[in-house]
Amino acid sequence: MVATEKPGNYQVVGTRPIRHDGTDKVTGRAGYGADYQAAGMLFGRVLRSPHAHARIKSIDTSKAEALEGVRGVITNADFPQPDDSQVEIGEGATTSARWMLDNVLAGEKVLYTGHAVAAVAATDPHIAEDALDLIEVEYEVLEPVMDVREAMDENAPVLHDFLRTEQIASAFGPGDMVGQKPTNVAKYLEFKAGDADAGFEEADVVVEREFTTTMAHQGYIEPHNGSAFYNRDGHITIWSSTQGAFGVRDMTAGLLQVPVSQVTCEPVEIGGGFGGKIGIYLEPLAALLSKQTGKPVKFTMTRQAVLEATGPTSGTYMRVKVGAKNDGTLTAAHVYLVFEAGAYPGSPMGAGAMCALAPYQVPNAHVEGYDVVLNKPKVAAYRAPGAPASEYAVESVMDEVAQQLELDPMDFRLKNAAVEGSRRPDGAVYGVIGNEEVMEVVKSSDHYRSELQGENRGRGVAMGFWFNVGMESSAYASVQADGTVSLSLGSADIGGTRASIAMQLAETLGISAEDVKPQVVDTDSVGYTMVTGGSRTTFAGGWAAYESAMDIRRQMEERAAAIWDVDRDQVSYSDGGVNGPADDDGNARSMTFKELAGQLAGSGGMIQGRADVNSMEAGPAFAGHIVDVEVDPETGKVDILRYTAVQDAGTAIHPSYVEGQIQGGVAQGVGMALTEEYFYAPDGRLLNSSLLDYRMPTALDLPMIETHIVEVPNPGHPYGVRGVGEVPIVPPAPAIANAIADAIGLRMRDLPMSPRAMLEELLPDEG
Amino acid sequence: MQALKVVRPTTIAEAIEQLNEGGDGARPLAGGTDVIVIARARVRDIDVLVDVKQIPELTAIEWDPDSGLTIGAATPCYELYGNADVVQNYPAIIDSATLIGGTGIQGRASFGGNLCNSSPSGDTIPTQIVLEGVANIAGPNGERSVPVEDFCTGPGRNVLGQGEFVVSISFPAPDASGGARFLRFIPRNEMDIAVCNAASAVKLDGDTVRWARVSIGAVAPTPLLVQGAADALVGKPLTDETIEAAAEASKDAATPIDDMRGSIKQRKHLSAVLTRRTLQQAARRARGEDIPSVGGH
Amino acid sequence: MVATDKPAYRVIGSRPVRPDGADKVTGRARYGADVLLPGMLYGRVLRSPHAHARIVRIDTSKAEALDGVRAVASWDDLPPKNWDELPNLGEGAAETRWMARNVFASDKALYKGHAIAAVCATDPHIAEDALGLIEVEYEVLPPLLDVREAMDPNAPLLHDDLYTTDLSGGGTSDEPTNIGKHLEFRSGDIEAGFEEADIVVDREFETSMAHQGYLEPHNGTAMWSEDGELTVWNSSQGPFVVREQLHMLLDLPLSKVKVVPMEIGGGFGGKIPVYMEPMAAILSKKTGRPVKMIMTRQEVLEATGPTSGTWVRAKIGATNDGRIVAAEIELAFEAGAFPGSPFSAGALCALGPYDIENQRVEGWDVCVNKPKVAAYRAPGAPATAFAVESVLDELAELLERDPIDLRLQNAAREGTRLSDGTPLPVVGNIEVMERVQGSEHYRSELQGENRGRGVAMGYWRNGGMETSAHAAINQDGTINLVVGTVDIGGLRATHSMQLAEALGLEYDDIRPQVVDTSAVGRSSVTGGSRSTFAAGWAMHELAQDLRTQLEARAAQIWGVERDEVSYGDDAVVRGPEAEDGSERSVSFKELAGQLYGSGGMIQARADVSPTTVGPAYAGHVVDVEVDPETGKVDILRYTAVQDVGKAIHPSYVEGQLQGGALQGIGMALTEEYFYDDDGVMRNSSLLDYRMPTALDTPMIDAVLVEVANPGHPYGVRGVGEVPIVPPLAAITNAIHAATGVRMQKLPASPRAVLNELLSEET
Amino acid sequence: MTDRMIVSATINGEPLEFLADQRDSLLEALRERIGLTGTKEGCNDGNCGACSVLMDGRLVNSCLVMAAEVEGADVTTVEGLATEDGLIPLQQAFLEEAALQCGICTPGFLVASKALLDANPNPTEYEARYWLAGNLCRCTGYDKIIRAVLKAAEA
Repeated sequence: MVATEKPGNYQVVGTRPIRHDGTDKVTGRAGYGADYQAAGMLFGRVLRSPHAHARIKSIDTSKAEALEGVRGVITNADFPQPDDSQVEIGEGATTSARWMLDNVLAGEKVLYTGHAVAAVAATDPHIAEDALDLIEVEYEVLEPVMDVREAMDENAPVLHDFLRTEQIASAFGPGDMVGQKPTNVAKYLEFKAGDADAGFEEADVVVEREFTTTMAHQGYIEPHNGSAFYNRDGHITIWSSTQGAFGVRDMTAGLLQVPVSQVTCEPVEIGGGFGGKIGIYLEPLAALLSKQTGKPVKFTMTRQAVLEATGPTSGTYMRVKVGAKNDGTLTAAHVYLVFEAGAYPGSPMGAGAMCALAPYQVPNAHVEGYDVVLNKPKVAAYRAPGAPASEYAVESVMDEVAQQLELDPMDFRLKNAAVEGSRRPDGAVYGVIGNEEVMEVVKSSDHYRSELQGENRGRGVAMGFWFNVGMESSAYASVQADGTVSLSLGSADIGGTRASIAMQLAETLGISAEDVKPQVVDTDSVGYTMVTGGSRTTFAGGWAAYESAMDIRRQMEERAAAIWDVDRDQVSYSDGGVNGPADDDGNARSMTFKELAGQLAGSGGMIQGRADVNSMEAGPAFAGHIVDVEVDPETGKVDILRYTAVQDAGTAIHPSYVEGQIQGGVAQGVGMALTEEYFYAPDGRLLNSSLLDYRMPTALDLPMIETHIVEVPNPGHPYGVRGVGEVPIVPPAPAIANAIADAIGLRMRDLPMSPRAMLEELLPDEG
Repeated sequence: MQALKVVRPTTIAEAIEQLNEGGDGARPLAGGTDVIVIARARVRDIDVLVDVKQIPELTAIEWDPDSGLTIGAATPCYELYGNADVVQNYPAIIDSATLIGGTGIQGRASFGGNLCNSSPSGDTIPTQIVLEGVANIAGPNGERSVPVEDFCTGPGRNVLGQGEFVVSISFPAPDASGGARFLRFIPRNEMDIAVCNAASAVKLDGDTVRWARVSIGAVAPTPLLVQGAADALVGKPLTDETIEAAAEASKDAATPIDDMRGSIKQRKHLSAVLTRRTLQQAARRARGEDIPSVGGH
Repeated sequence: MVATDKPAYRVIGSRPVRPDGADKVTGRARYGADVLLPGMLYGRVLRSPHAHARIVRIDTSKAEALDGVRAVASWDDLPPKNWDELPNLGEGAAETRWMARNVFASDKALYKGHAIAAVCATDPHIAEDALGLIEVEYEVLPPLLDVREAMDPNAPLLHDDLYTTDLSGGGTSDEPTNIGKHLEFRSGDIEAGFEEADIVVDREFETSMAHQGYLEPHNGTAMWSEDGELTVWNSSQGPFVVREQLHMLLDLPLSKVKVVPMEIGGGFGGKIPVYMEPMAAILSKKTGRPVKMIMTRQEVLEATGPTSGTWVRAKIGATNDGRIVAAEIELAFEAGAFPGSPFSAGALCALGPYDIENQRVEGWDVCVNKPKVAAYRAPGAPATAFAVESVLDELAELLERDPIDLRLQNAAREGTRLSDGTPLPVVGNIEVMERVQGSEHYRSELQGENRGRGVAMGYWRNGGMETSAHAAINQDGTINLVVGTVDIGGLRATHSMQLAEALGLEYDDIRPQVVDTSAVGRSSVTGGSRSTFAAGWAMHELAQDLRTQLEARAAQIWGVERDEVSYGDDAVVRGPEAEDGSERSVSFKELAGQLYGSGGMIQARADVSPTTVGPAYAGHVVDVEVDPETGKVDILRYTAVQDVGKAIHPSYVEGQLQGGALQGIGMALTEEYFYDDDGVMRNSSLLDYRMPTALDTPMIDAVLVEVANPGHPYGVRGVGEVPIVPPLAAITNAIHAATGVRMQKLPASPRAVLNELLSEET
Repeated sequence: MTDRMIVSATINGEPLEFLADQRDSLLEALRERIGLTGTKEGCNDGNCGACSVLMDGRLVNSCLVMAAEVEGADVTTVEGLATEDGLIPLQQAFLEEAALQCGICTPGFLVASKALLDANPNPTEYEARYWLAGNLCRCTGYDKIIRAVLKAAEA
C-alpha cells in the first residue's frame, strides 16, 4: 500500500462536513449508557472498601438481601472462578482473568480504597444504596503501600503473594519469569542501544535529574455505567458507554465463562474515554445480577467511585541522564522509569520506555522500566499512556542540556532529530515520519519567533512522540438505490469518527460525505472491531472503509460490464463512476455512482462491500508545543499566556476534528502539568475524590490553543492517515516546565506544578 | 375514551349519592366489559364511572335452601361457576355464566351488569327471567325490586331512574322437580353475540308440565318472556307436539330485525329451534340428568 | 444448482427453538407499538364516516387550539410532487398517487374510514378528543359497493383520472372508468374444447372481502430530526419497502429515511403498505418530536387492506372419460377505493393444478367504495380456486368419479403450461394428490348423519426477490449473522439453520439478528412465500464467501498454495501434507481462534435475487357436520397435504400449513365484510368479524410432501401461502356431501347455509 | 383535558406507584405509563385476549379494566411469569412446540394458559380450547398452541 501521490487533491478528505450524529447530540436525543431505561429495571450499587489494604475475613449479605426491594446481592464468590490465563483487553495489552475479576469485585483482599466488595440490585436506586449499609464486611486491615519506590523495597508489604517479577523485552511482548520471591515489582524492562557508559564518557555535558508525577485521571465527564439483561435463553445484552464494544463483550463473556456469541454489546454513545473506558467495572456485575434476578439491571458510578476506583494513569518516579557534546550532538542517555500499576500489574511503563527518547537519535541509550503494584486503583490507559511522564522527564533534561550548551532549544532538537531510518532504543526503525517537519514548523512559527515581554514570563518548548496503533477494524457498506451508502461500523464514535471514516469511504467512491450514512452498530451486526483508542480509529476504520469501498468498486465494475454487455476488464471505476469502452456509435460509456446505484436493483440486486483490516503498522506521530507562561512569584500560580501545538497528522481527514483532538490533548496535558493530582492520605484514602478538588482546567484556565497541522502522509495508509489523538497530551508538561524555568529560573521536576508545589520551591525553607 | 373520572364508593349510600350527583353522565362500573367499551367508543356521554365493586353487597353470593339465591349485581361470572351452591342448584345460571365472552371476560362480567346493559341479546337475561329473578334496586328514593322480565324497556334502556342502580338479583329456591336450560346460537363456538338465545324452565309432575317459563333473546327490542310458550305446555304432558307448540309460540313472539348478526328469517327459525332444545334439556335436568354447560362446567 | 441428492442433512429438518423465542414468551420482544421515546407525542386519525363523499372544507382550528394538541396534518401536508412513479412493493406494483390518496383523502373520501386528518398531542386521550373538534364538510355521494355494478359503463366514477390498463397488450382506455386493469389469457381453442366436452358445468361464485386479521394493529412511530433525517419504527413485513414508500410519499431521498423493523405481530400481506408511518412522519416534522400512532381495531378493519371480494364464473367441460377439455374463467375483483386487486394472481392460479389444453381466463380489477385491498396470503388464489374446485367437485359427481381420481387424471406436471403460458418446473402436484388419496383420512369411513367430506387442491406460484445478509466470524467459532428480512414466524431460525448446514456448523453456532435499513443490504418483504427460499440462497452465498476466505487464510498460515486448501462439509479445512508427512487440517473453530493473529477476522456478505422459484401445491381433506336446524358447520377433521420442497424446520412448516388452513376455514365459514347500503361496515370489531377461535377447529393434520425444488441449494419451496387456497372449496364440497347444498357464495355462515336449507325445504 | 391520579398496586410482585390518567385502562397504564409493553393490544374491546393479565389471580382483559380499579390489586403480566429459575414449563413448551409464529398473541395466551393450569392442572383438549377461546391467534391454527398447553400440563 502506498499513499496516494497527490495529497490535498481530495474531494472529501480535508473538508469539514458536519458530523452525522451531530443533531442528536445537540438536541439531547443521543442515547448514552446511563440513559438506558427498561420496564422493571433494577438499579445497582456497589459497596466499596474503606481500606487501602485489607484482608476480607467475611462478608455477610443476609441483612441486605432481606431489605424490602433488594433483589440480589453478589460478591466475588458468585462468579465462576477463573484460572490465571491471560486475556486480551485491547491496545494489545493483556491481563489475567483472575486479576480482572478481582478488580471487578475483590477476592481475598481489598487492595485500594474504593475497591468494589459487593454489588446490590434493588427496585429503587435509594434502596440499593440503603442496602450497602446492611452488608457486613469483616476486614483485617493491612499496612498499605503508597509509594512506588517503597513498594519496590524487599521489606515492603506484598500485595500479591504469588507475584514474581517478569522480565519483558518490549512493551507488548511476552516475558520471562525472573523473580524468585514474592514482590511488588511485576515487570522489568530494559532496552539497550550502543554503549551508554561509553557515550557518557564522550559527552561534554551530562545532566542527570530525578522526576515524579502523580496519578492523574482521564476525567471524562460521563461516569462509568453498565446495564445488562440476561435473557432466559442465556443471551446477555449489555448497554455500556465504552471505547470498545467488542472488548466489553469478550471480557464479560470471559468473566461469566460463556461463549462470546452469547453476549451482545449495544452501541450507546460514550461521554469521553481517553483510554479509561476500555476496561470493565460494572458490566459483569449487571450481567450477573440480571441472571440472578431475571430483570435488566443498570449501574452507574458516582464521581467519587470514578476517581477512586477506575483507572487513572500511573504516578511515576523517573531518573533521566543525558550526555551531549559541545556541538549539541547527543552521545548517550539513560532513562530509569518506575511506574505505579495500582493494585494489579499492568502500568504503561513499556510504552513510556518506548517513547522516552523517541524524537531523537541517541547513539548510546539505556532505558529501564519497572511496573510496580501498590495500594492504589489499577491504572488504565490514558491518552498516549506512559509517554507524558517519560517525555516530561526527558524533555526537561533536554531543555537543561540545551541551556547549558547555550543552544536554541529547537536547534538542539533538530540537530538530534530522529528521521526516516533512525532506530529507536527499543529497536524499531522509523519509516516516513514528520519529526523534523514538526520541529521546523515550531521553529519558524510566529509564536516561536515572537518576542515575549514582561516580568516572570517565560517560553518553553517540548516535543512529543506516540507510536500509534493499527489493529482490527471492520466495515460493512451497503449501496442504496438513491446512490447513497449505508456504512456500519463497530467503533464507538467519541469525537467524530463516524464522519472521518465515512469521509474516507466517500473519497474512495467519489461521492459526497453526506451521501454516506455511517452508524455504529452492535457487536452482532458488524465484524470484529477493536477499541476506539490508541489513535487508531480514523486510521484503521478509514482503511476498512477504503477497502469496503474498493469491494463496492469492483462489484460495480462487474455490474456495469454486465449492463453494457462488455468485458469485465474493459470497465474501470474512477472519478465517482464507472467508465467503459465506447459503444458502437463511438460514444463513451459511463455511469455515475448514483446512476449505477439506481440500476442495481433491476440488474441483479444491490451491492454491499465489506472489509476487515488488521494492521500491525501505523504511522507514528510527532508533536511540538510552544507555551508562554507567567508565574506569580508570590503565589506560585502559573498562567498560560499563549499556546501553540504543532503536529504531524499524516493527512487530516477532517481538519476541525484533528484540531479538536490536539486542543483537547493540550488541555489535559496542561491539567496534568499544573493542577491535577491524586492526593492520598498516609492510610491510603484519596482525599480529593471530587471534581472540586481534583482540579481539571476550566475554560478560564486556558487561552485559545493555536494548532498547526503538518501533513507528512503515512505511506502505510491509503489516505496517509496517522493517528492524531494521543500525542498532543505528551509535550504540555515539559513545555510548561521549561517555560517556568525560562520565566523564573526554577526547574520543576515534580508534577503537578501546582501553586503549592511552586511556593514550596520559591519560599525559603523555614527550617 | 371520553374524559371521565372513576370513583370507588364503599357503601350503597355513597354510590347513590355519586350516581345522583353525576346525573345522566354517571354510570355504575361493575365488570366494565360493556360500559368501558361504550365510554371508549363515545357512544354515550359518560363522565363518571362509579365502581361499585368496593361495596360488599355488590359482590356477595348468598344461598339459602328456603329463600333461594341472591347474587351481588357485580359478582363476576367466574365467581358464580366457582360457587358450589350455584353450580348445584342453578345449572342454568352456569349455562349463561360460562357462555358470556371468553374466560377473560368472565373474570369481570356480571349478571347485574349484563342486565343493566339491557342489550336485547344479553346472554344472562333469559336465564334470569325463567328463574324468576328479581332485580333489587337502590336509589335516592329508597329500595325497590323489579322482576327481571319487566326490567328492560328497550335496547340499552331499562327502568332505572336517576341515582338508581341494581344491588343484587334474587332467585327463588329451586324446585326438586324443576329444571332449566339456557342456550344461544352463534356462528362461532365462543366469543360472539347471540344471533338468538333462549332459556326454558319447567317443573314436572311425572310427564306433565306443572309450570313453565320460556324466554328468548335477540329477537325483539328486549328479551322476551314468552307467555304463549308456557301456555302451550302447562298442564299438558311434555311431548314432541307440546314442545313444538311452545317453539312455534316463541317463533310467533319473535319480532327480530335484519342486521349483520342475523336475518329475520334465521332468527325466527332459531327462536323455535332453541326453544325446543332448551325445553328438552330443561326437562332432562328436571328428571335429574346431568347436562353440562359449556367448557366442561 | 441442482437439488442436493443427499437428503442427509445435519441441521435442516431438525426442530430447534427459535433464537427470538425467549424474548417472545417473556413479553420482552419489542413490537412497533412498544416504542417509547422521551417527549413522544401520540397521534390519532380522523376518518370519513361516509363511503363516498366530496370533501368541501376541513377546519382544524378548534382542534389545534385544544390544550396539549401539537399539530394537525391532512392531504395538503403531503409534499406536492409527481405522483406517477411506480414503486415495486414486493408483492405487486402500486402507483404512488393512489398510495398518497389512500394515506390521506385528497378531494374525496372514497370509503368509510378513509383518513381525513391526523392529530398529535401530548397524551393519547387528548389526541382523541381533538378529533371531535375537527370540522369537515362533506358532500355525500352515492357509494358504489358491488363489483359488477361498478363495471357498468354508466356507473358513477370514483376517480376521474383512472383509465383501464389492459395487461394483455390492449393499451389504455380512452375514457375514465372504475376498471383499473383487465387481462385475458387464452390457449388452445376454447370453443372447440367445449364442443368436444360431453359435460359442461358453468357456475358463478362470490366471496366477501376478508381481512388478514393479524392480531397486532398497524403502528408507526416517526422522528423527523432537525437535520432532515427521518427515522421510523414500525411493524411491517419489509422495512426497505416501507422506506421506499416513505421516500416517494414524502419526497425524501432514500438515505434520509431509516426504518427500524420492530417485531411484527402478523402480516399475511397486509403489512406491506404504509398507513400510519407517513402521517407520523409529517406530524413529527411539524412538532420536532417523536410521534407514535397506533390503529384501533376498527380502523384496521375499515381502513387497511383486506383481500378482494370477488365474483368468479367458472365453466369447465369434460369428456365422459374424465378428460377436461376446456375451461373458461371470468373474474372481477374488488380493488377497493384504488386500483390494484390481486386479480391477475387469481387468474393465474385458477387452473394451476390442471393440464387443460383449451382455456380462456379473463379478469377485471375494479374500484368500489371499500378500503383499498392489500395482499393476503396467496392473494387472489383462494377465490378462483374456490370456483374451479367447486365445479370440479360437481363434475366428478356427475361423472361418478372419485374427486381425486378426476384431478389426477388432469393433473399439471413438469412442463405443463400455466394459463399465462409459462411451463411448470419440477412440481409435486401429483405427489400431493396421491398422498391425499392414500391418506388414512381420505380412506377412512365417515359415519353419522349430516356429515360430509370434501377435498380440494390449491396452487401458488411463490416468489423469489431480493435478500441480503452479512456475517462475521467470532473468535470462538460462532457467527454473527445479520439479515434484513423481518421474522414473522421463525425466519431467524430458518436462516441460521441453512447457514449452519452450509458451513457444517451447529445451529447454536449462529447468532442471527434482523437490523434496520441502514445496517444491511436491501431485502424485500417477508411475504410471497419467498423468505426462507431466498434466505437459503443468501446463506449459501455467504457460506461460499466464508469458505473461500477461510481457505485462503489457512493457506497463508500454512504457507501453502491457495488451491491446495479446501473447506470440507465437516467444517474442517484441509491442506496438503506437511513436509514431515503429517496431515494439515484445522477445524472451523480452531481457525476462527487464529484469525485475529493472522490478518484479521473474516466477514462475508451476500445479496441474492433468485428466480428459480419452486411452485407449491396443496391438497386438503375436510370432514364437516352441518346442523340442519341452524345451518352451522362444524369441522370434525382436517388434513392438509402440501409439497414443501424441503422442510427446513418442520414444526414451522407445519405451523404455516395449520395457520393457512384455519384462515381459509374462516374465509369459508364465518368471516365477511358486512356493508350496509350506505357503505358502512357493520361488523368492524373482532367480536363481529368472526375469526375462528381455538374452539372452532380441531387439530389440523399437516402432511409434508418433499419434492425438492431443483432451483434451490436445499430444495426449498415457499410454504406460507398455498395452504389458504384449498379450504374454501374443500369445505363447501364437504357441506355439499353432508347436505346436498352447494354453497356458491362465501362465507357459508349459518345464516347462509340455513337459508339454503330452508329454501330447499320449501 | 387530562386528569391524573396516583395508583398503588403490586405489578409482577413489585409494589409500584404510578401516575395514570383517569381514563387510562390498565392496558394503557401498563404500556404507556409503566413501560411494561409485554401486554399487547389487539382490539381494545375485549375480543382478542392479547392484553390478558391476571388481576388478583383472575384472568382479565386489561383493556376492560380501568387503571383506577387496580388500586391495591395484584397484577401479573407476561413479564411476571418467568421466575428467578428461568422460564416456566408453559413458556418452555411454547418454544419447543413451535406454538408461536409472529408472537403478538403469545403473551395473552401464556397468561390465559397459566390461569387455566392454575385452575385446572390437567385439562382435556376441549377444556383447553374452551378456556383459550377468548384468545385469538391468526398464525398457528391453534394446533401447536393447544399441544404446548397440554404438554406443559403434563410437565
